[in-house]
Amino acid sequence: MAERVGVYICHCGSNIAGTVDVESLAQWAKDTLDGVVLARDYKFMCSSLGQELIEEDIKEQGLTRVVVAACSPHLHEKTFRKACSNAGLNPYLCHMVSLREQVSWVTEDKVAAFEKAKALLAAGVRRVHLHEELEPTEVPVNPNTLVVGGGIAGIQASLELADAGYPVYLVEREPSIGGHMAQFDKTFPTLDCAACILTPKMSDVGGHPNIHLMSYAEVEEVTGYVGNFSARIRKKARYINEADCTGCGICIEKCPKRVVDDVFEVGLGYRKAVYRPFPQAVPKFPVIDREDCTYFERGTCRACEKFCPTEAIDFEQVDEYVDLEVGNVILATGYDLFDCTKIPQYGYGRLANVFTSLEFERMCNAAGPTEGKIVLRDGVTTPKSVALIHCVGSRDKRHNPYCSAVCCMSALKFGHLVMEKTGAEVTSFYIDMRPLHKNYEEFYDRLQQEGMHFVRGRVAEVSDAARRPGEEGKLIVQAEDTLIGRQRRIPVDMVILLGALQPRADAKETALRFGISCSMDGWFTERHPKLDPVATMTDGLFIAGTCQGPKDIPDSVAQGAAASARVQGMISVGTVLIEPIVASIEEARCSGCRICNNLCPFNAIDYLEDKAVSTINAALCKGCGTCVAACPAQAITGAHFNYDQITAELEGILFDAPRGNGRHARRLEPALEPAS
Amino acid sequence: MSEQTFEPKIVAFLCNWCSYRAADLAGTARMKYEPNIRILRVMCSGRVDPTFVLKAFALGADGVMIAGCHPGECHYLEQNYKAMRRYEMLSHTLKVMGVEPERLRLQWASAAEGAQLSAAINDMVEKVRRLGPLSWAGNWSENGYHLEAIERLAEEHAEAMEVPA
Amino acid sequence: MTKPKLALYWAASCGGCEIAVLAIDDKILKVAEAFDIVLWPVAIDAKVRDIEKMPDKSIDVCLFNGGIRNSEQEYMAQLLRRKSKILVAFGSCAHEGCIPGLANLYDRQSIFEYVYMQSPSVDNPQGILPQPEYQAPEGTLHLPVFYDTLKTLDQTVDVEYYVPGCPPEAENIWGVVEAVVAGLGGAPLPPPGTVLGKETTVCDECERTRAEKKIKAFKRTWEIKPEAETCLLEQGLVCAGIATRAGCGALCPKVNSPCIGCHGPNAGVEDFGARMMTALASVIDSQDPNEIQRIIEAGIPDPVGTFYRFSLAHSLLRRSALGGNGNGRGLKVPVPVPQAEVNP
Amino acid sequence: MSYAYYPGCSLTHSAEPYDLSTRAICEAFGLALAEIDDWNCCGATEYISINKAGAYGLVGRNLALASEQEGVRELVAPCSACYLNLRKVDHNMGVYPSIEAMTNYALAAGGLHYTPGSLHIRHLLDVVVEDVGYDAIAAKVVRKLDGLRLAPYYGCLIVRPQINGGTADPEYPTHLDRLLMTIGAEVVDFPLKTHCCGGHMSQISAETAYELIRHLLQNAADYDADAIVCACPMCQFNLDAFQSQVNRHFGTDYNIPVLYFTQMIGLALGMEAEELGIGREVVAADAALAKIGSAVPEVAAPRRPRRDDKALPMPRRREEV
Repeated sequence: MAERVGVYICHCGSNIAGTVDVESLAQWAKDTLDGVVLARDYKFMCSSLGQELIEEDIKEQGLTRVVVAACSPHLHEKTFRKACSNAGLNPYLCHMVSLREQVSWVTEDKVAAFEKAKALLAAGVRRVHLHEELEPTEVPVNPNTLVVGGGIAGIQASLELADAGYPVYLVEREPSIGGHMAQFDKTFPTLDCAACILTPKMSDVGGHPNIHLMSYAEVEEVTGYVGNFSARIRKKARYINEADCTGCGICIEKCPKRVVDDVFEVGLGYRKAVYRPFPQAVPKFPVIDREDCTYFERGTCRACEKFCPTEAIDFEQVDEYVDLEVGNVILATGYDLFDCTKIPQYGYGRLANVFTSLEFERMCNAAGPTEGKIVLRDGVTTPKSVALIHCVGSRDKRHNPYCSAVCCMSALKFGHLVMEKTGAEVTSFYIDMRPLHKNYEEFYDRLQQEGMHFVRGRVAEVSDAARRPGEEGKLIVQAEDTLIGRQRRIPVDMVILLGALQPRADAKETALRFGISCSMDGWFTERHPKLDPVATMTDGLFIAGTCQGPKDIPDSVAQGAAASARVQGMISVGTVLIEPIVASIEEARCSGCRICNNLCPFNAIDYLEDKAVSTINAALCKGCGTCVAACPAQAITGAHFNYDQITAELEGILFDAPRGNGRHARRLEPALEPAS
Repeated sequence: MSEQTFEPKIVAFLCNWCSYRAADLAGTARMKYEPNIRILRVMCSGRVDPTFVLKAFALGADGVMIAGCHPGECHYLEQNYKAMRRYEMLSHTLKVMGVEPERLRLQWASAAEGAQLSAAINDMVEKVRRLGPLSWAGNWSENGYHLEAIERLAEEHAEAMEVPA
Repeated sequence: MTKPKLALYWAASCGGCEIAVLAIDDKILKVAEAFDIVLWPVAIDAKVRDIEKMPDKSIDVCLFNGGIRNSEQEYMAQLLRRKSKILVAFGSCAHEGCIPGLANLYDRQSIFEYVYMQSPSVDNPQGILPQPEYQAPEGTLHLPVFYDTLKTLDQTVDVEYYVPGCPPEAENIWGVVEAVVAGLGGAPLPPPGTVLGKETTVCDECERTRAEKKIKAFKRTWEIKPEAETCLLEQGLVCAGIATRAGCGALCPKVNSPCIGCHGPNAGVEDFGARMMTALASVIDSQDPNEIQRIIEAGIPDPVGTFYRFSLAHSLLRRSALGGNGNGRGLKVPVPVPQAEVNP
Repeated sequence: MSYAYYPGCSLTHSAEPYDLSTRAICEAFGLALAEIDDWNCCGATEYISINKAGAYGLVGRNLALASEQEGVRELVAPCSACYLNLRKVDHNMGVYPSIEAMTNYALAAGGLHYTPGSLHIRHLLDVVVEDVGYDAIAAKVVRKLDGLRLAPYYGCLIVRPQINGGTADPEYPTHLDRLLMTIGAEVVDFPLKTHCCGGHMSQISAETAYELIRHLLQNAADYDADAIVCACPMCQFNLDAFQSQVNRHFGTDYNIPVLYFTQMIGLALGMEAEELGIGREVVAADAALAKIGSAVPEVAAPRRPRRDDKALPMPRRREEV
């Protein structure tokens, strides 16, 4: 059956009509293009009157295809598809041609604009002839949610979901939840103690009937699609039976092996081979670190086992795998601190009294290695002067071009704490002060009142090479003070480096495992930077907290809550529609060569050993068409972007190009007459 | 068509998520660029089958642009790398076929890079304009004197047949 | 009842297809029994002028092998088209141009210069090249005009069916003969334009075990000793079985040699080389453009010969550019001169 | 590999040991040095600020002569000032057409021409670490410099970011550190490694120079260095020849020998001190060199942290990638 195509050309006020002669274009389309039974131009196609026009024509003129030449399909494709479906035409039989963004707004020459409009319209009409009816599929949403990462963002997301009555699986890599916030001493700008506000939330998580907490565990594999994910969790062996352990801590006390704690104490303090990162850890169960444990090293010791009152120690434990079914996933995997040894001129790792911000947090924390005393590396001397260097590894093209967002406020907080606890002189070396949230500027003002010094300038080096009197035995911070236009050399006892917030070292692998993307820097990419900051391009996968980009505690909490609200919305609706723009394999044409098998990052392609053919799981397919383009047998078809549709569009777009004699070389016409 | 008035026709395959949005942005920002480019939307640069490029040339295009998200920023995670690989493979072959490398361009453009995309379009149009028309189909049209030869052959056969046995 | 008439003709090809017809063994007698063979220059003495005298469409089936390289072949193609009910493009040359079609990388002049002057086995001090006309004392002699571009049969005349293969396999030839005989007896024939083969690719017939593909380096056949059980492509060899129409029974992979693609592409595919390029490129295991380039350049030094070995004349581009902008003539594609082997 | 070799004036006189040791180790590493025929002064550090045309012409002539040599594209200079001048002229000729025109106008008077970019100009230190490589150097070491505490002194000229040709970090380079570790020496932290030696201030304003030299010597002394190892004749000259004046001026008693990295490599390769020009320095290196080959002092076991030890652990460097 020949298709009856209706063409609608929008004036968009004068946005299109001001450059393209829309009336002539409509006339040309009707006269020239195959199957066009009517071509109209109209002031605003997206208005309700414009949409009604299409609906009436479909009903009265029996249109079987619709082409709307107006703005970008990203604006109004949904509008016109809906108009078609209102009139009983499958929405995928409608096609949009972008005359505004691609022709009238970007072209000055009206003649050239008209020619380009003709080509785009010809392409659209040729293409729409070959469109097929498509139907989205509806799938149920599993009410369980997987939250990955037990920092403040993950905690917030889990609690909100759990409080709303939905089951949550919270997976944390370390033995305890709490994240970076648990390491901090005070929080800016209110200076309330981090533990005081965090630990209640942590114990809420630990005791919540709807939260299934899996600490010391990692997500190994995620498969499935929105509403129906399967996740495999590896629970690392704790060598302690959680069922028997009371969390009394005797094992920790009795363990003879003391090692530097590189994670929670960031190398500044010690822990035992059997340990809990900190006393308020949730869950309360300790972990035996296989790497450091004397028993695992030499085969003897077992002190913990001897003293455990409940016989909870189990050296035979092995990693355990748990398979979960969830409907949505929230990633809240956090950040890593910049490796400050990468900027050796600042002395970290070379000069004893240069510390990182996290080291300082631990030092300041009453539960930390110095019990809250601010001291030099010797462990006893109180510094009389402290320098704070901002932007270490941030705003630096050689490391990270971005601003880490929290360092200015951390520096102010550190300044306050140093002055309060030691009375030392504090100097901050900053590039720009960025206290940009509620009550932050006031905090900056307060520190200026309190007598903290501020030098605007990037530090050149931190050195122990004294030059002037008064510099001996000190660390000399050299910087250009750009406000007075002078080089300054400021001798101090202690230097604190405000290291950049960086994506987790394994962020890219994580992104790949969950099927989302990372920016060039390595932060997880949100669906829209302004309007959809916690969703990702993968339906059912949400991100919260610093894994999306540097941010402070209030923003992380807000994102955790926002992500959980998005998930609740999905669960309460109960079902989702899945786009029908997917690829499919024609089994008879597939030879099972397996070229396509590892091309799909969403694991939608499976190989069926018994039939020796590959097959596509439509629910997992996102419709990119990469496998379609790759199939050497051309056995894969991509709905709505199939080979014939695209080549038809190509033929239309080049309708006026010199064709030569096409596919066939010139033939001799008329046919040769043999002599009779 | 004289050299001065030659206006190339360039087909551009733009991915739905980054480069097509960059084109939308160029429009919204009213950036003027050469009208010689004609855009065709695909979901991902990974959908661009080398056949489409060859077909575009065979149908009379003077140049083809493939545009996608920047490496590492693909909406579909890594499919633009496949476009990159195919582009390299295709370029390798087209070189042997005598197609100037400027006629096929792989362009990365994020959704925010309207200006970069329009600059790339202008640059490509200018380069292809300088190369002149491709008119690929002209490559396989014989001069025409072969027609004479066939006719002559037919005549000779006819003459031979007129000779009485 | 008169027997149906059969014609066989040989244009630009190596002659292997003719041998292949004989390879159907004693069934050839059945062919002779079933058909009245009116033209078969390699086997019987029949004159073109007799064909010219026949009424149009009086030949029931014509198996035409070879591409169209010169004016005489074009004439014969047109003549046989006119006289035949069913014209079959028989074998890779008529179907896709085959090896003679690779000469489409050059033009007449450079082909002549190489073949008649530069080729190491040629002794032609006067530099004489073939001329379409020669003034002999007896009068003007004509030679067919040699074309710049080799055309396939269907680029010259309409073709009903294609029999793929270089050459077609004996059982497939016999299959065609049987189908045609049945068709002449009234049985339904496939629609015109059909390639008589399977609608899948060689991997379907290949016994090797296949896994997911990731290629770090393409290997040439002399570089490795392929392992007998696993997919040749996974071992780095550019095996065209993935893209080549099935029907041969995976003859080459069976003997540890990669498929080279003589059966042409799968049904509905416009460009065989593009399918090979896209499939192989997609599974290159690198995300670094420079490394990708290195892998391709090192492993595939002759891309057209690799991807279009049989199908250049039938591909979308059909030949290399003639002249700078596609319209001119005389593009000088450097003719590779084989290096003399140095004896130690 | 073969290189055009530009020794520069210093290496023919005060820094002759640098030239000797350079030629010796290059031979050992199979680096062929072809000295530029009829080379001239590079203009040292000041001339380019005083007379542009003259300075560019002077350096340009060396580049033109080197680029005429058959088959070489790499030009190596052991002196940091020469290196910087050669590189600067090549770079600026490439970037600024007016400088290119001016320089080639001057060169044309002598029938010469230089096309910027036609030579790859490199410092000897970069050539040694990049072209020979640490592994190859280590493989050739026959006498490890065990127990010798060396302060790696880069000087200020070889790590200018804009026109620096090597791969080292311009702010805090570590390739000389790594090179010295490769030949078995103990490398001390030397925070002033890229600070100025005073340059020609020693001729212009001695007190300024003494001050700068003192910082460097003090820093090396603070870290108990047995010797300072440098890669520039100016650095060596200032620190070595003026050490006694500095001592007199400040009442100090520094006694730190200053040697070239090429001499250290030569020693590690088993060459004799004499063929490397060692012995011609002002501050005698005997004491330092006596350490090599002597029995390896027993390494004290690392002190285990005691329970009552209040000291905080030092951060551990993450593994070098």
